[in-house]
Amino acid sequence: MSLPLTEEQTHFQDVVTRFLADNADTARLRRQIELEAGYDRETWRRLCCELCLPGTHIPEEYGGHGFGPVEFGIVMHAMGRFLYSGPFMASAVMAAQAILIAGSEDQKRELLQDIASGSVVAALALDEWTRPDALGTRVQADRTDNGYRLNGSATVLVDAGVAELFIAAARGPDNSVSLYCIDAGASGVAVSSLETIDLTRRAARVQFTDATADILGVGDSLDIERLWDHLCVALALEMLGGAEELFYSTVEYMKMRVQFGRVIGSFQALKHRCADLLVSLELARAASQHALHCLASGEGDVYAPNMAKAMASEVYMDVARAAIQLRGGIGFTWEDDTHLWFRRAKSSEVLLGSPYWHRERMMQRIEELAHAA
Amino acid sequence: MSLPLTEEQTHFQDVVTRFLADNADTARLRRQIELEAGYDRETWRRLCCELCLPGTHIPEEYGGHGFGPVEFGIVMHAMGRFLYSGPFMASAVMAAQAILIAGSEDQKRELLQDIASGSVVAALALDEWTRPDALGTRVQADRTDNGYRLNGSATVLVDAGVAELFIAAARGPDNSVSLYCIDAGASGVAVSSLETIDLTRRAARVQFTDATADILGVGDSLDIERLWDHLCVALALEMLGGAEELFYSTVEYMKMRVQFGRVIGSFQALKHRCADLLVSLELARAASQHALHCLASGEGDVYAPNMAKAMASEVYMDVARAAIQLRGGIGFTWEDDTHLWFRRAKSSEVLLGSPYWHRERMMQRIEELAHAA
Amino acid sequence: MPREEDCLQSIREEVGTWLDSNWDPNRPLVEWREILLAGGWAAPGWPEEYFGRGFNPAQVAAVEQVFREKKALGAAAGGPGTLARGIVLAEGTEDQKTRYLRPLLTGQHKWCQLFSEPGSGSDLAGLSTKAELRDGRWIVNGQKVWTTSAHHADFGLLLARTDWDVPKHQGISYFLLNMRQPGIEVRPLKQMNGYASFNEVFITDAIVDPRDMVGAAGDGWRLASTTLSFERQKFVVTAQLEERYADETAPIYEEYRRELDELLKPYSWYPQRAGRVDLVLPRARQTGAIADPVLRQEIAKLICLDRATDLVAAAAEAHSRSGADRVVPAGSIGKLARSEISRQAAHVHTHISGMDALFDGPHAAENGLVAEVLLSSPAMSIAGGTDEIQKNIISERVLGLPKEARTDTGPFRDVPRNIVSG
Amino acid sequence: MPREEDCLQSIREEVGTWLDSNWDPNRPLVEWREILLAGGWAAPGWPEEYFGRGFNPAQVAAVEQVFREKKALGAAAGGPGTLARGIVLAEGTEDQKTRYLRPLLTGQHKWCQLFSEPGSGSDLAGLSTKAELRDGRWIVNGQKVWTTSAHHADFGLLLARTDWDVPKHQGISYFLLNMRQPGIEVRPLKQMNGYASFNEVFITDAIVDPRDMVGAAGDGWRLASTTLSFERQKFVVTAQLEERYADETAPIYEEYRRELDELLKPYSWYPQRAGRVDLVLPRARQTGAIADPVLRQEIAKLICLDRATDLVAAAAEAHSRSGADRVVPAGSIGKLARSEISRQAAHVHTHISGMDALFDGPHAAENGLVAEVLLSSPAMSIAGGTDEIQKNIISERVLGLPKEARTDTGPFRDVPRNIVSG
Repeated sequence: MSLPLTEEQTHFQDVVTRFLADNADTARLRRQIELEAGYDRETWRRLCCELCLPGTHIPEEYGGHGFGPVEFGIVMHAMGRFLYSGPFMASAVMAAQAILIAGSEDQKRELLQDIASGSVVAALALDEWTRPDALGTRVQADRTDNGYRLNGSATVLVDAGVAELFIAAARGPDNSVSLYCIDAGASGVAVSSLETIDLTRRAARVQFTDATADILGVGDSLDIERLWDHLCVALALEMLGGAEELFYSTVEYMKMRVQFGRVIGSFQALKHRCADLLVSLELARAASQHALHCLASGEGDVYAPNMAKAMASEVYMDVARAAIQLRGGIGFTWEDDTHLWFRRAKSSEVLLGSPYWHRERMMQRIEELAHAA
Repeated sequence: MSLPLTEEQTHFQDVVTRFLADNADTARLRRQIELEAGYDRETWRRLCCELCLPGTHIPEEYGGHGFGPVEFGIVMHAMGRFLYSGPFMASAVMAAQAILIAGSEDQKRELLQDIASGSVVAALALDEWTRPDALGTRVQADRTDNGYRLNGSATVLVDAGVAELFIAAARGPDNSVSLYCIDAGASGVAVSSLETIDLTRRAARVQFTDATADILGVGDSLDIERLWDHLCVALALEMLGGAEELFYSTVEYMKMRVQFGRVIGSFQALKHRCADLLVSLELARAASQHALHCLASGEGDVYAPNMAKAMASEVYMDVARAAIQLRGGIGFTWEDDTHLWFRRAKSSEVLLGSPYWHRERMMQRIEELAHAA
Repeated sequence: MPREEDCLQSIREEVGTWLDSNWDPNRPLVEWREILLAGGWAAPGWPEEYFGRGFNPAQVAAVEQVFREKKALGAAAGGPGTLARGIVLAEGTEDQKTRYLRPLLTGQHKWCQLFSEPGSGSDLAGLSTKAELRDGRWIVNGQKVWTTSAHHADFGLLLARTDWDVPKHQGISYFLLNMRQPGIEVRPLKQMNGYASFNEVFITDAIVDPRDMVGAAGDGWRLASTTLSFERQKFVVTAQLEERYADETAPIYEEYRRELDELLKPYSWYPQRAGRVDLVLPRARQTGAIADPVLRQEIAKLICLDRATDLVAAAAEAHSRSGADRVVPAGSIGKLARSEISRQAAHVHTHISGMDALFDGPHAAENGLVAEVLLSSPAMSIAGGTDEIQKNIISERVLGLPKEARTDTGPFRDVPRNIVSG
Repeated sequence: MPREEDCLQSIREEVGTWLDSNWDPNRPLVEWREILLAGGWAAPGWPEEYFGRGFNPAQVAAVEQVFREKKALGAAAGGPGTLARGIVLAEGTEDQKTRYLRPLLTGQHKWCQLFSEPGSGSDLAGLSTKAELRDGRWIVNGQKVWTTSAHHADFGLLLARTDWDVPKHQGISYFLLNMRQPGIEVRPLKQMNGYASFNEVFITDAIVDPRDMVGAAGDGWRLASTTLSFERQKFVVTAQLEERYADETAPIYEEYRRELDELLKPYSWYPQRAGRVDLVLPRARQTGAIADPVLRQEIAKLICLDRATDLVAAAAEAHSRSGADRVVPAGSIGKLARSEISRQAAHVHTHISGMDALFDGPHAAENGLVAEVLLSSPAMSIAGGTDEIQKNIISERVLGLPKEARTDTGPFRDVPRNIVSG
């Protein structure tokens, strides 16, 4: 259940929103896209140094702010709203969360500090981004005298050259999947850019060839599902931010655009389409907030992350399709910004599991609980 | 592909439609419902004697008219349009089709003549009406000295006391499913009415206890799928008749009903809902016509019956829900006729297989063809 | 804070003491309520001059709690009577208050609401029941519909048109109509699911004394909105509807349960109308549909919708308690979501049931409850404001999109309307 | 019947003989077409006074067949030129016919269509490009959009407003605009899928000679509708667009293939826009998604839609050939159905592809064709009349529901419209 924001939280939201509105607008986004630079390093620097955002949710003992779920939700929503293209999601959310879940105390202390400060950009390197049960099928870890070596190929959600540290999932000698820490500059690590549908979230292929790696944690098998749940909820929150931004900008467009001598927002069929979308948005928003609080408290519906991701995926695509349709031909042009959100919606739909996958997993969890009871 | 009707076909359509409009209107339907009589015997008598409809599609050598698929389609459409509640579907379509597919020459000659003339009402008695692969799980046939005896229970789609002859599916001693012919008055046959959602298509349970039965055909295993295909296409055509009647009556209501000082048919959201329904209706109509011609010619898409039934099921329910919604509270009253069609739509949705079942079967058939090729 | 708690505690003690000396489950129900009124405990949230004590909601809740602990019964419960009490207290004349409030609280008078008409469903203000002043009395003619409990109502809250030459919202007046007179005919209205939870009311030359008009002529539309806002107000001590004191055998409880049953009877199919989501998983396990991957998707969609709708409602509640002003009216959103839940639930129940979805009646699935879901769910998107009206509200009031151009703003006499044959 | 066949046979013989003595693949393309015109075989369906022979469609088809057999090339193919030929022939002055028809048939002049504007998409008649008569010449100012091939067009079919004091449909005039003049600026318009198949055309004080107005001032709206009706007419001998004579190496074929490529280039993504239903089963088999019962449902839904849409089109064709008058306009229904097919195909392709749906470019699934489907399908429900316009057409023209109340029937000058910044 989402509670009203406190005064401090509202202030925090304003600061984050204003910063991104000023420093990560679509004009800048487009410049990065044209340059194929991936993201604006100056904005990222300020976001780290001035706003200290990467540390928002990282516990204080590991160098972060240790803010609660509400603040984390605020940041993710804003990131999605502005299609922020820097490595926040990749490093501060995905890689950091992986370390928090799998790392030893020492590793957390050592690695998270730099991620929280932004002085190191890390990225989660997975060989499969749509279902956790297929993780580690394309990356193999073997023991060496003083650690591990990795072979195989994985994908990271940042452009080539951005990340300095990879956290990769690999199947170890005992066939269990663990996370490994690899220096991006190490020998045996080759990174190449991938062309992505989502222009504001680049990806790269990482090829490991006998790359030296440290295992995260003490070799106990990874709680993949817990990690996946955290990633899904962060993504769902981000998606809601994008969907809401796109939805409200479409409504504003409809109040302005005239056809047949009246604003198109006065046509009942279009009004009702917007009403339907708002209902779906409110439901998905409640589901993602709920999932966030379930994860933070360790209580409540165990399937909440699946529900959040499934609903966010569907509503974002519905909004994205409607946003183009309601703009007509203009919405299909490159010059109009709508497609930037559409592309994000499309890639987020499958990332970390399709709505179908999540609904199936949700049913499995419900039945597991029923059988356990 | 549906071709335009010839002059004779148009005349035939007019005659059938006028007869049902005059003799099977909802006032009469309601009287039968209140009396729990199931159907109006006088209308059925005239439909048999004056219009000779039960013989429409039965070949001439078996006492029918041997009309082609177009005339059969016209009759089914009209039956569905008026929710005709007599035993046409049960006897002239379902039972007759079963005999045509499974019966020996002698049996066809003996049984179909009376069904075509209407002097005997037959009914298909199945233990499972939603999937052919489950047929015969609840009725067992055992050999006797001079035939078979049946045990188990099945359902017929006519009220108790209506049918004089049952064609029942049962599993024989060799575990294959065949059809058997049972006199409704024979000992060991007990028939009891069932309460149905569809008030215009009654059903009854038939309990067989060592009931004497003749096997249809010469004991070769039944081509269940072929029978099922024929039943599905007949049902899909009937459903389209009902869906179109309900749709166009709703459109007429919308031209008359005033709210906020204008007819409700002038509200764009409602207009667009009707346009969407018309598209679905036209697609489903084309699919059912196509399936009818595929079956008649033995050519074309093997999955056409599945496609026809799946599409008819969905559009009929969509139209039925919309018909109530667009009438508002009035559409939810008993006095308004809409619910009679809604109930038919709901029961037809699952009868002979849900859209889900048919789509799955369609994919199986596509893949079987692909592997055969 | 401690002072407020002290105050509540002293209220609890006072009402406890009073109940100890007055509550007697062997009295007839109305007689007990007369005592309750005399003691000032029937409507403690009301002003002192009308049986009350001017208590705030927290104080009323404290009183209710003591009543419940002692299994003492309160004033007559809910239904249209709640609306009648509300409007008479807020807008009635002294004379109306004197005549109507007491029997409303004792339960001696039953009320009904006469707003909707066959010709004006979504467009309530388009009503055409006519009231004319003749020889100093209002003569009413017209037809009302969807009237719950009209068949045992003594009085009705009536909207009727008194001026046909002004725009539609301005020509409506509000009356308290005596239902026990020759000009009133009540007929049960059967629904497609077989229940007859509502009535049609035919009004032919019914008479209303001018002193039974609420407010002034033409105030009807405003008063109707005010009336509907009383649906959730809580200033009177009434038992919770779910508390039937089923184990108590004293005569007053018997009488009370009869009163409750009569009140609740029209609503017995409402859970089925809402879709009986609670039955979905148990039935899917029972029929084996739980193993079907395609139906699992449909079930999961339903659970998502249902769960998220509860979460939206809870968040709205939390926001409204905190006084925060989010612009989203959870009412219309929840209403639309619950229509969708009901539709999806009916769909899922159909396919979980398979062939059993063909049958109705006590021998069918879940004793016919599944069939009742299938045949009741269409009402969910109509009753209490259609989906279409909710979407207008959301798009116009929340999203700020322009209102539909109106063609009914002139004198009502000239506005096109339905001809209803009674 | 035999007489008609005889007649076709004699036509076949005549054109065969003529081609035998005239067709020479070593001539330049335009030179050959001049001969074709002189021989009367370029546009046999046209009247005799304009390069034709007054043949009916069956006779034209017979001529085309012989051309194909002999691999002889016909008049310049399709595109906006077809519309230009149609309107000039049907409504042009003698002078216009003389100046424009010949180079249209030889392919020396390329044309484009200047109807749509940024401010008037669905509402084409709301266009605001202005033509003013100054010193005996029309001076045109405004902006056009979605113009295919404008960058190599010599002339354009232009709609411009000449009267602002009459209702919008009445103030539009129709011009033949010379694109090779300083007042015309053509800019490519890039779409969200990365292609730039269209242009924006900025018109600043462009000049049209009065003899290049088609019809009278104010006839523009009627002429625009007439123009669009020429999209399917077939009175000119042109090669089928799918026949490229790829194996032929003579220079005329090279030249011809270049012409075709230029014409077809803007449409290369159209199959992806339509959803590439043909790729669905092969890809599902390849990725293993074919084994997923949930995706099988989605694939089956797509196949149902796609198959039934073809069947509706075939039935409409049969009905129209038979002259039967079913009221259903297969056009709008098919258009809506194809939007739905494209949406569902994009959905299915996404989930068949799984993680591959994240990627674009030549290394992605099917060399990027799948990504192109995902990024092109939104155009399907917009281009050529939005879904919303189709639904208006169906509900009003087929179902007879009332038209939307209009607020734009007064003088165009007073009608609210968009301000477009060029």
